[in-house]
Amino acid sequence: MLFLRRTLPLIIAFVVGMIGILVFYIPHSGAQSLEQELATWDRIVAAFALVLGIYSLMRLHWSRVRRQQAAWGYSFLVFVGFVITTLFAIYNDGIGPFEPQVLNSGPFDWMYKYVQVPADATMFSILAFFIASAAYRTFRARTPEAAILLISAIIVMIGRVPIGASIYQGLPEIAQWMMDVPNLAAKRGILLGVSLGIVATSLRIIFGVERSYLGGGEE
Amino acid sequence: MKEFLLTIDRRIIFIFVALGVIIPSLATVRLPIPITEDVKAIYDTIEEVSAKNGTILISFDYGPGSMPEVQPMALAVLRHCFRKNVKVIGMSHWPTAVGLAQEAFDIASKEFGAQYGEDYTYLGYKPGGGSLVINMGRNFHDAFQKDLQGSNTTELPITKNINGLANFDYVICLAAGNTPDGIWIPFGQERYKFKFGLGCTAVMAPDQYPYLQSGQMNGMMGGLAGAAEYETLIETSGKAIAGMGAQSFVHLIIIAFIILGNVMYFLYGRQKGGAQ
Amino acid sequence: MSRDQIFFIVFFVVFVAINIYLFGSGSLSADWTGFGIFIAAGITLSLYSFLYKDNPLFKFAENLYVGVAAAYTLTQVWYTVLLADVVIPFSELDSESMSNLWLIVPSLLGLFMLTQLSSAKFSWLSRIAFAFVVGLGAGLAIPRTIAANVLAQLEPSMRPITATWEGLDLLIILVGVVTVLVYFFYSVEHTGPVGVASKIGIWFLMISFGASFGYTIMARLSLLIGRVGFLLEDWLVLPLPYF
Amino acid sequence: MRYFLCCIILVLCAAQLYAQQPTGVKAEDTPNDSGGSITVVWNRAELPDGTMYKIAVSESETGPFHPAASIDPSGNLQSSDPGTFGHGTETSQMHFAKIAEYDDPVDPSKKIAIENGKTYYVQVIAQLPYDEVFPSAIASTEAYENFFNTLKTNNFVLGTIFSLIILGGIFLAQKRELFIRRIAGLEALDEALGRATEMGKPVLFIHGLHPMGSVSTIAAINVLARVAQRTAEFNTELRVANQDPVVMAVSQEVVKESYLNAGRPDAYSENSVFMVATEQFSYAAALDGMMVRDRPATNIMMGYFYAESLLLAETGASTGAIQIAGTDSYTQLPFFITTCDYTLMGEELYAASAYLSREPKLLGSLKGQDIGKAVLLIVMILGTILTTILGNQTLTHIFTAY
Repeated sequence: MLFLRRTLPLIIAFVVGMIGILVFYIPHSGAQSLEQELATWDRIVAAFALVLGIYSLMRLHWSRVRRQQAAWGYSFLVFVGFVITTLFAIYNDGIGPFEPQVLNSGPFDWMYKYVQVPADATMFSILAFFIASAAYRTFRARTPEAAILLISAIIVMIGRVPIGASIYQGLPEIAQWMMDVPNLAAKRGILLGVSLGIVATSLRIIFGVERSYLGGGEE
Repeated sequence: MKEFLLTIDRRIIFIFVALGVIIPSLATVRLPIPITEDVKAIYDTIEEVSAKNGTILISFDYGPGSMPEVQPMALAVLRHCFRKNVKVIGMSHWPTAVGLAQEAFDIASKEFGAQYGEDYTYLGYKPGGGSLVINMGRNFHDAFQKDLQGSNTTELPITKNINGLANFDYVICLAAGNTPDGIWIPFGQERYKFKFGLGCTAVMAPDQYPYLQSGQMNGMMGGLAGAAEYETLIETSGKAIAGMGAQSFVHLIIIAFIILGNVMYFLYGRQKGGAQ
Repeated sequence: MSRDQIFFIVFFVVFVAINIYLFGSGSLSADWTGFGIFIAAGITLSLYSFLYKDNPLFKFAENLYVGVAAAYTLTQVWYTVLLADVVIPFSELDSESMSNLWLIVPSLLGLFMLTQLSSAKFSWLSRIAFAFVVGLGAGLAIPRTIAANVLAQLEPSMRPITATWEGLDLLIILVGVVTVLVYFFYSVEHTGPVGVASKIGIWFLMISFGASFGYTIMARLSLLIGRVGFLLEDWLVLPLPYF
Repeated sequence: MRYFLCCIILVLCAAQLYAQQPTGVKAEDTPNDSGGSITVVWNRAELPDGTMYKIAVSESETGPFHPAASIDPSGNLQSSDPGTFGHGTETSQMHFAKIAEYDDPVDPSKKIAIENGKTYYVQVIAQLPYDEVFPSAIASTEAYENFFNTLKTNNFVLGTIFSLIILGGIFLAQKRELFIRRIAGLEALDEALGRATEMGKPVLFIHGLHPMGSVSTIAAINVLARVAQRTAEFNTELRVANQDPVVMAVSQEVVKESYLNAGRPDAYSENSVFMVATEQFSYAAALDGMMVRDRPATNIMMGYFYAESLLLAETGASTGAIQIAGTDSYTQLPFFITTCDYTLMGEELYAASAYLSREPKLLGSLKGQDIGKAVLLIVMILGTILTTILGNQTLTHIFTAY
């Protein structure tokens, strides 16, 4: 049982990981078909992973409703939204869930257009207000570094909108130069470092050093 | 006055922002929009594709949360393509993009009489990210056997001759997440060397400059300002150009707040920088 | 009644009154589209009520949205993958398409994954599925990261530096990349020349963070402009000159 | 004399004819592919405007030859494909064409694909304006599948070296202690905890939104262990806010253990590690309320944050708390830098986690990445010096993605 629970997953991760690396260097059609097949499998498993994510979200809210935890009414609302939309999706404008999806008409599309779109689009626009408040109350040049940051932000903010050129012709060019040169340099440095980090993490996974993704302790 | 400035309620600041957006939206002031090279590059590439009657792929990788920024780009690029008879195949790495992409195709195709199946099609969402791009690279029809309307991609006129990513004359990613640098460049562009353009939210834009300089990306539209530039290039005013007045004005308000806040910080010291 | 309660009742009454006027005057059509715009405006304003303070109206809209969004994603997964790539190929199995039988493997792996939330007796099966997905992802990522994010990024940092403005820019980029890498270097103390280099690295980082900062502010404001555009144009049907 | 002149003119004409015939024609299997393609190369020549090269393919040496490709003499130089043909000066004097199919003689609108393991005969024909044609000598080859993509040799070597360095680092870290420099953020952390003790006010630790498996959450847990250790020693109240139930369970364990290690298990209360909300903005809003009500002296935000970072850090700053943040979410870093007293930027969070946990796998791979960075850094500096001063591009060519 220990073999199935611990060793087998590590062997699978090692084998598919090594295949994933090696097929990159082998143009032979055998290797390429293997890569195609594994990618196809990965896509299908990824679909189940999404289902898992949604299932666990719903389970979390369901347990709050069942135990009548504080503010469980809101968790119930999540359910209401979920169930109504799912029923509309199954109805699929009258042709059922085994035919291609109907878009741009029907109640499912209505839910998307008039509930999901405005809610999602509004959510992050709220931040515009908080940014303004933070700009006044907390974006401080506490250190020389923070001062550089704020000055660079101000130049970009003016230089990137049409009014910048009206204030001073050179502003858009200065902003563009900042993006093209110092910004690029720092972002490339970060990118190189992060890439090495990705290689390191991937290696740890393939060689079974990193097991946290398996979750649930080490039994 | 000093006390008032130090203890101002943030809801008063919120009102400033709201008015800063609403008033310019009602006004008729219009500012000229300067064009940057990065946006022009996308426009020029689509003109080139049009000259050889080619096909492009647009990956709609954003959701309603970034709709105000990215949807104008989608509309502007589609209008440009349909006006110039460039064939467009759409797809998505994000599930929430499906409704928005379909809407953009509907609007733009009606305006220019583009025909479904001949001039455009939308394949819908598939999960898998990098694995999906690997599949599309060598066997496009296998990755997308049917489009969203249920037509077989092996039979549809626009897709039947597309065997892999190398057959596209241009790939444009409209993104609000990591799909360009996490998926399209390492899994697609790296191997097939297709021309790759990006339209993205302003949040992402600064991170893309290393790819622009290295040529892995040939052009970029960043945020609403980028979308406004594209609308200017195709001479069709849309929501992005309309928003530029408010955008300019409210930027000035924010900058004024930053300067005022810092002046007070240096005058009155750390703890009193404007408490609630 | 507290001040907040009065505030929200007034807000609600005004919202209803405006909509009665809009429907009455025909600005909003009395069909599903008009009703949709009414709902969308209601949700938008409910979420903005957060600006006054966190309140039940905001939480109502937020949680409803979470449910709808989850169902939307599930729907897309069903129609484009589970139906198109799993159910239909299996239902159309015949002697010619026996190669589709391979799909049993990923389907099983997918079902294994779902055992994660079942009883402990079966949940270990999900580890096999995770090992496959995570292991493959790690393997595919390594060579591609080196190609796209290391090699392709190194070459443009090794161009000849000429005595022109472009040459100067290239030099600045090189200095920036190198000093930023030095800053994220943990094997030596940041003293002496390394300290100087890492200090320069911080300046480059700060300029680029400033750029990101400015762009992020720009992005959030653009979203707000989009929403205000919706409220003014689609809901209140005001004549906006350029929208 | 007249006879002599005629001879010269004839010789010149012949030379002209000869010059217009494509020379140096060779055919090979196209490298780095799964077969189904052959590559033809031939010398570049000066030709009148409007000339086209036609490539023709046959299955027998005597023909008939079928059209396969039409090449403009201004393009298809080997120098445009340095991955295959290298960077030598001769590549600008050679043309190439990759042939994967040729016209079907029965129906010219259809194509016949090149098959593996079959000998094909190839001819390059210079087609001058007014349809004068000059065929070359015939070359032959067969296509086959390749087992290694030589374009990716540098990638393979670099990948192998990086892998060995990183795995070596992890191996070494298990044997002995590896040096990691002081992380300034950790000292700032101690200072901030000290201040909370002086003021007799609680410390609030805020997790990011990523689940337990993510690198940043694991790093945050390692930092939390240190924070809990200190608050136990200083007898300061600690509160830990969570958004994910699994992260909460792990945090409870970690805090309990830290209190035990500090010899103060009695001071630990399970309620100090709690769930706040499941949704992003509700999470931020509830924490904002907590900050305004309880006025913690120190706020510590560790892990992966999204847009809520601003709501949290702004409110925290306005209550006058000392704030320490650490995140690998680069888009949120600017907000933390401008609103917090100290910020662990990106990889610094991982480094702090390795520094605190002393876990060999973290320390070792950090060390390995450091060596990798040093390699890249030296390559870039050397490469630039070589190209700038000596005009030598060897190093640049070695580190190019083909």
